[in-house]
Amino acid sequence: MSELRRPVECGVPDSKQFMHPALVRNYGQWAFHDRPRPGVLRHVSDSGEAVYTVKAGTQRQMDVHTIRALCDIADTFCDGHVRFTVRSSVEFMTTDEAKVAPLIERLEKDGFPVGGTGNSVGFISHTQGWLHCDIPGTDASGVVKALMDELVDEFKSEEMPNRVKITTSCCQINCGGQGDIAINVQHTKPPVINHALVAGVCERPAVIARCPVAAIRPALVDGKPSLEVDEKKCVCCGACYPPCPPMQINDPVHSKIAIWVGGKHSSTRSKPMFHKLVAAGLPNNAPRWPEVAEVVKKILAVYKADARAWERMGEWIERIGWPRFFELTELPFTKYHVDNWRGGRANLNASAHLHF
Amino acid sequence: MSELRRPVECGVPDSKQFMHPALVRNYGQWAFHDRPRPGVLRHVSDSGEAVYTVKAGTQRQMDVHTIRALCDIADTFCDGHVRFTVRSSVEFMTTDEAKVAPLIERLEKDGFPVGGTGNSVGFISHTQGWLHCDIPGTDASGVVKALMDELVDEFKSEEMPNRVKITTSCCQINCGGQGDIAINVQHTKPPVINHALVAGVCERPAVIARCPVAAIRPALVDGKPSLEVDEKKCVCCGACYPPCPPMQINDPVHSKIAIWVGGKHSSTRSKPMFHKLVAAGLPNNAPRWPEVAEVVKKILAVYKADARAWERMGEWIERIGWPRFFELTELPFTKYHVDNWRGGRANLNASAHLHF
Amino acid sequence: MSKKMPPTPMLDQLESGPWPSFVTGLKRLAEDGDKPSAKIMKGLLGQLEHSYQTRKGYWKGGTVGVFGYGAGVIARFSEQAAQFPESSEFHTLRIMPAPGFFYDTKTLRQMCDIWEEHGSGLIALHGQSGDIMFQGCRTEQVQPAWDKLNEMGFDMGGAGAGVRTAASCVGPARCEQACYDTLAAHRAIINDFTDDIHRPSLPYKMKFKFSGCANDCANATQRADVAILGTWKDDMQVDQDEVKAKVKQLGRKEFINQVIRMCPTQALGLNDDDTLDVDNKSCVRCMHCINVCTKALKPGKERGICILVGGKRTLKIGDLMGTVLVPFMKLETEEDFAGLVELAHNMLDFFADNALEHERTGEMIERIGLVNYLEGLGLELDVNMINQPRTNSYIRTDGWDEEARKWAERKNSAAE
Amino acid sequence: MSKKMPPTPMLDQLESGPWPSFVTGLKRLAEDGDKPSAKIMKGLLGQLEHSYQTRKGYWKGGTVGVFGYGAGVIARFSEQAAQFPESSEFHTLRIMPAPGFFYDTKTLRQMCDIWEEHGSGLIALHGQSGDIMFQGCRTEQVQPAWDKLNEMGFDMGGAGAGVRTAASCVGPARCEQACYDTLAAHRAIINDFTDDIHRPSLPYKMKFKFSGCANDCANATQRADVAILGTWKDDMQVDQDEVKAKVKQLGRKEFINQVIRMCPTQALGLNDDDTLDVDNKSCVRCMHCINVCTKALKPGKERGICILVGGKRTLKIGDLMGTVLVPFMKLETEEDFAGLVELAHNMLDFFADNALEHERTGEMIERIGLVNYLEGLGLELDVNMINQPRTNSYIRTDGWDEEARKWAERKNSAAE
Repeated sequence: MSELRRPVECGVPDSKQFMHPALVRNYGQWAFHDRPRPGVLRHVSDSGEAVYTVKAGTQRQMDVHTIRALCDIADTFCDGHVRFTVRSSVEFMTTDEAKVAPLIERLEKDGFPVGGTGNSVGFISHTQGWLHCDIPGTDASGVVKALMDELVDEFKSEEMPNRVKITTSCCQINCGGQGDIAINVQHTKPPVINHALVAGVCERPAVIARCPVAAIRPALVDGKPSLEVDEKKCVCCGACYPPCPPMQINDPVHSKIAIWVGGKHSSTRSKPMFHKLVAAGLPNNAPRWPEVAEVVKKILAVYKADARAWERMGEWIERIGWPRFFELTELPFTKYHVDNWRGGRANLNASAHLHF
Repeated sequence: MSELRRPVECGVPDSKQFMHPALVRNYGQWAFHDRPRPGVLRHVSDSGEAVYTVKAGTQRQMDVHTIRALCDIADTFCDGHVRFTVRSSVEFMTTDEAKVAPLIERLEKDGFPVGGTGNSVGFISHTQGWLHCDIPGTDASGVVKALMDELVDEFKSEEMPNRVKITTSCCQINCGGQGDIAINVQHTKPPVINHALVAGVCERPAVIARCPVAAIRPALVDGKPSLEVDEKKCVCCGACYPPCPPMQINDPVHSKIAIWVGGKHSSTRSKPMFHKLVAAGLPNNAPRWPEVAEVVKKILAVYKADARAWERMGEWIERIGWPRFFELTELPFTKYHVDNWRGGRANLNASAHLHF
Repeated sequence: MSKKMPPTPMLDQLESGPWPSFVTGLKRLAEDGDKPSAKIMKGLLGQLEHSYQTRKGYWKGGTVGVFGYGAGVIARFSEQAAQFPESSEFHTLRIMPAPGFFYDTKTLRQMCDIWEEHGSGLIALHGQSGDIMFQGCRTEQVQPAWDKLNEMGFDMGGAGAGVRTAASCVGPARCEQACYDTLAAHRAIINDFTDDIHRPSLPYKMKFKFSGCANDCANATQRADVAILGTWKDDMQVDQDEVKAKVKQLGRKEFINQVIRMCPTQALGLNDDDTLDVDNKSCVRCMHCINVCTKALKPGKERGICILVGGKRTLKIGDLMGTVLVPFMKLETEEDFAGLVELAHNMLDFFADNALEHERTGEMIERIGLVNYLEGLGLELDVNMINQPRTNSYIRTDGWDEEARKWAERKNSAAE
Repeated sequence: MSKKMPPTPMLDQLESGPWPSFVTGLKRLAEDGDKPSAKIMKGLLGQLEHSYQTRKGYWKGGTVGVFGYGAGVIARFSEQAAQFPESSEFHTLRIMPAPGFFYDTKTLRQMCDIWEEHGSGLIALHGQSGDIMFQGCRTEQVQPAWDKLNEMGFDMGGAGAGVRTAASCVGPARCEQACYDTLAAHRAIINDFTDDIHRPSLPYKMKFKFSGCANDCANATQRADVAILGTWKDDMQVDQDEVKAKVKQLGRKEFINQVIRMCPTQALGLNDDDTLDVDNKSCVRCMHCINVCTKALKPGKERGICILVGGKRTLKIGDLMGTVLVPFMKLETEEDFAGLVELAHNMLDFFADNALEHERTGEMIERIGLVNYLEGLGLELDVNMINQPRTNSYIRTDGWDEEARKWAERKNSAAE
């Protein structure tokens, strides 16, 4: 066997070598932008040059044939340059306004919906799920495909009050981050422990330390060192499962889907917000998760109808109040919505500000 | 000795027997109010009847001669009726507009400043202090007299952006409640323990339980059961002192005065707010506390000059930002301003909202 | 004169200046001939001057009371009794005024006479607790003073671990913004709790305060365990002609700045014809626009109360604001008042049974969680109780379907 | 074809509908003749269908790497290897893209060719981490695939307890709102941390993300331990003629509603001549009005960065947002960039020395307090770090005068 190759520790490459030349020319010299139509951005530089960007959705997990198809389009219309967004949409840039319409036509023909600009529902950021993750409670790719099929018209238009960022996470760790709507797994039963394996697989003190409510303690089971869970304390978060796979938290029936709303990372207008629990107990109903889709569509429909221009989901709800949100969405309000840890008092209404 | 009289457990009397007849007549039938001039309110009822209220400041801790003087005025101008406000101002009511000017003249002549209405600096609510409290670090009555002497013009006019409620508290328990400006004692050294007395005077487990940072533990000192304080943990709050007077927290030098701003109880516009620490380390400088007066006057002057109509102190600061508040008031900003308990993260700036 | 006035060089500095001086009052009493109050006050002035010199207080508590009651007298014994024997005992009688602090002069004069005879002549109107504070009484004078005050029709206030004296705003007696009768509610509750006021046996104190609207002139939100605030449920009342007049008075830009822009939920818009566009569904009944436009705007007509629970000062876990317990409740009929009093008793009973020693209601709720408190009281969950739903996933939701079913049932039965 | 396609009745239901289907892509690869990728994909489809049927995942981690690096390959071994032996090893190579996700087609096609030869043909653009995810590689193919990708000029991303791959918004490449060069900053920091990316030895992961303004298109605020956001210090730029045009376009009432009323600090007023009244002292650089009026309004000219620290997801104490660590810093000259890189190294070193195992930076700061963190880094306290000063008095302030003196010194030296 030949000697192994030593890596070139090069870090990230310079972006400019890949960039459309018009972007290099006008780098840092942009004057303003507008959106001629949904899916299209126009950026005008101080020099007067305009660059048109056409944005389209992808499936993110792409086979090489899909990527080559995108390359073909970029070669035909954009001098061989292409860019992806943080949310896995693809962007084609050209300085030639005349190319915009045929480019859109080609993308749509090849199955890439054009949209995702302005106040639209963007592509749903998602995690790996059953396809590749080692701790997933569901398959984010499938949830996202099923949902985008239903929301594609809102991706292709700009008819929402503000942009809508939806995220999914296959477990409670919330890898998807904060979203206007977040679709996350929520376990409802404590882990089922395979005591025969614990000693061999798990570093027990580390597992005990991971539990956020100190519900795990060492135990001897059938003469073997293992761990046990105080089921009264356990909040079923699944934090013990990654460091100790014999503590199986995933369950075909009791791993449910929860919907959270009103999160945002941006500091635009309001400060960044965490998303808030609004629905739980939805079944993990592969392959198309219709119960999840129903709740998400209901929330979006109400938001679209009721929110004012530029209000993000969480800002809209703050204005109209949570009572009205639950009224309009017809979702049940339960004791589980009330934050019950000691610091949770910050989420109680300490005022006479009331919504009727 | 004769038998002791058994009390009549009558509770509070009906207010209407003491009320000016015009108030009884129009009870619950008021249409609107306005303020013809500082110190005077006019309430108009649905029937068209108007009641004029003239408001004046008192020293709250009144000798009977002062009270009788107020009674004389009420008999002369107001058919023998008078009312006090929550902040110990006195109110005289009449339906006769012609009596308003002479009433004001008489009050001023007799030493009762007329004002405290609308957007003025109200009388300072205060605690008992050295005059009557068993745990005081300062004399609130004295601080308040000294300050009101300096602020009387702002009491008599309505030139503040919104009303200013100032409170004082003689210890850290904050009996004065939340204030636009709160002037409270802040101890800076742990209690000095008279070990000879502890066992006889203090219920030791109860004292240990009172400590918010678990810094007190039982100890044997000179063979006697006593208590000791972990001085590294102690936050010098003085909570142990009321249940255990041998744990002397008050100190002529190390019991300082701190200034807090931006508290409010009302839900008007913003939700109720806690006051926030802005200055500490001020000397407990009886009899006129000039260092305290200087800081209070500076804050009020800046607020008056910079805030917009209707902004309460805390709302004004939220708009202009705390950086600008410290800049305008020229107060030092220190590590003591940063909330350092675990839940204190809520007070950190988790956004790109910045003030320059 | 039996004794000379003590020298008070530091206190004397508080006699100058335009504000009424309590020191001048104290000296007036001390110099008032041979009255017993004059003697007490000479001692008191001496000790207070000593406090100013040394920057320390010298009062110790103790147990002094009246026959039949377990609270209401604040005992004060001097640590400097040897030096100032005249004021070695300087107790306070807490007496509850009529709600809203209304007096006629006959009553006040009678109180002054009693206090000149039995006490120091010094009366605070009022204490932070809402009591008339008859300050400075020797032990043997407490009972006779109390007998006379009680015979006037006044009762003793709360102290220690019991229900405390209440306070209320001026209410419908003189305010068009009062959404309920604060004075009647105050009297209804307090007069049903006299036993718990006079014979304290709770884990710690419990306070009620009453404000007619969100302006909270009684400072109830943070200063009462139970804050009862007025509010309304329907649309606020708008007189558009008066709105136009206000726009004209302030100017358009200033009206936008002072009214439109300051609405905390952006519930207001200014129409191009200078009338007000009110989105009542977004309105939180904060009172701001009503305060600014007293002639043009008023609370709605479907008025009632909301109840906040858990306000308190610093000890032991830091200041707490009250949080919503009952978002809306009518308070008009006798039955409404009886319902409020019953709820107050339930709150007291739960507190008595569940709070730890020296724990306030707000601290107890912080410890056990709002949901358990609601269940203990048999109150139903309402979305107005929260600022926002939970933001963390550390919760076990296996009873979700059952809870969702309960909610649906409540909604359906409310709709019927 | 060496093996039949597995039946995938559930997955097939994800082939219909207008959105591009990843299942169709997987099947396209599985049916692609005799390529090695086709074989892997048949196994993968079988196992994924099995997951859909049983609602469970079947991947286990492990240790697979490339020569010289300690991280960057995510190992996946199947628990169902017996049933689906073709995809029993299905590792992912994390490869860092150019900042801003820019590509030319030559590069992409080359990557496709490599992955068709050595892997499954499945590539995610991009992972949540910001990496190109080359998914589905047998253990023996990892090194040859890596060698080729590395030779193209790409490097491996982070994994485990080290510095992670970064992400950035489009920045000055195509946005007039970018207040600094996000792409350059990204590259400057990441390329100085390659050792900590490739040989993780920290208590836990550390992430950097770069957004050009408060809109935070890179989602840095909550998703990065160190969020670097663009901002400005002087007044924002206003073109009043364009403002007037916008007022005309929206109508006066709507302009008030959408711009004036939505400013979070009421920093905007509408003058009677339809020009904008900007109170820059109240402005918090939130970007809202600039977003709405892209032609009329722009960030100021004195631009730079602010740094937020401590963002993270749920484990172990719940989600945290980053909080301000550096309110403003210029990022223009080489010295500025060197200063930023040095600060990042200091943050990493402090984290390495002080965090507990499996603790993120935000959790460490929560535990030790922001002030101790600042002292550890030698950074100075700034009022922009807080929402508001402390509201509770449980603090020992006996060093007040000394701290006040330090503040005054800083202010004076800044004024000089």
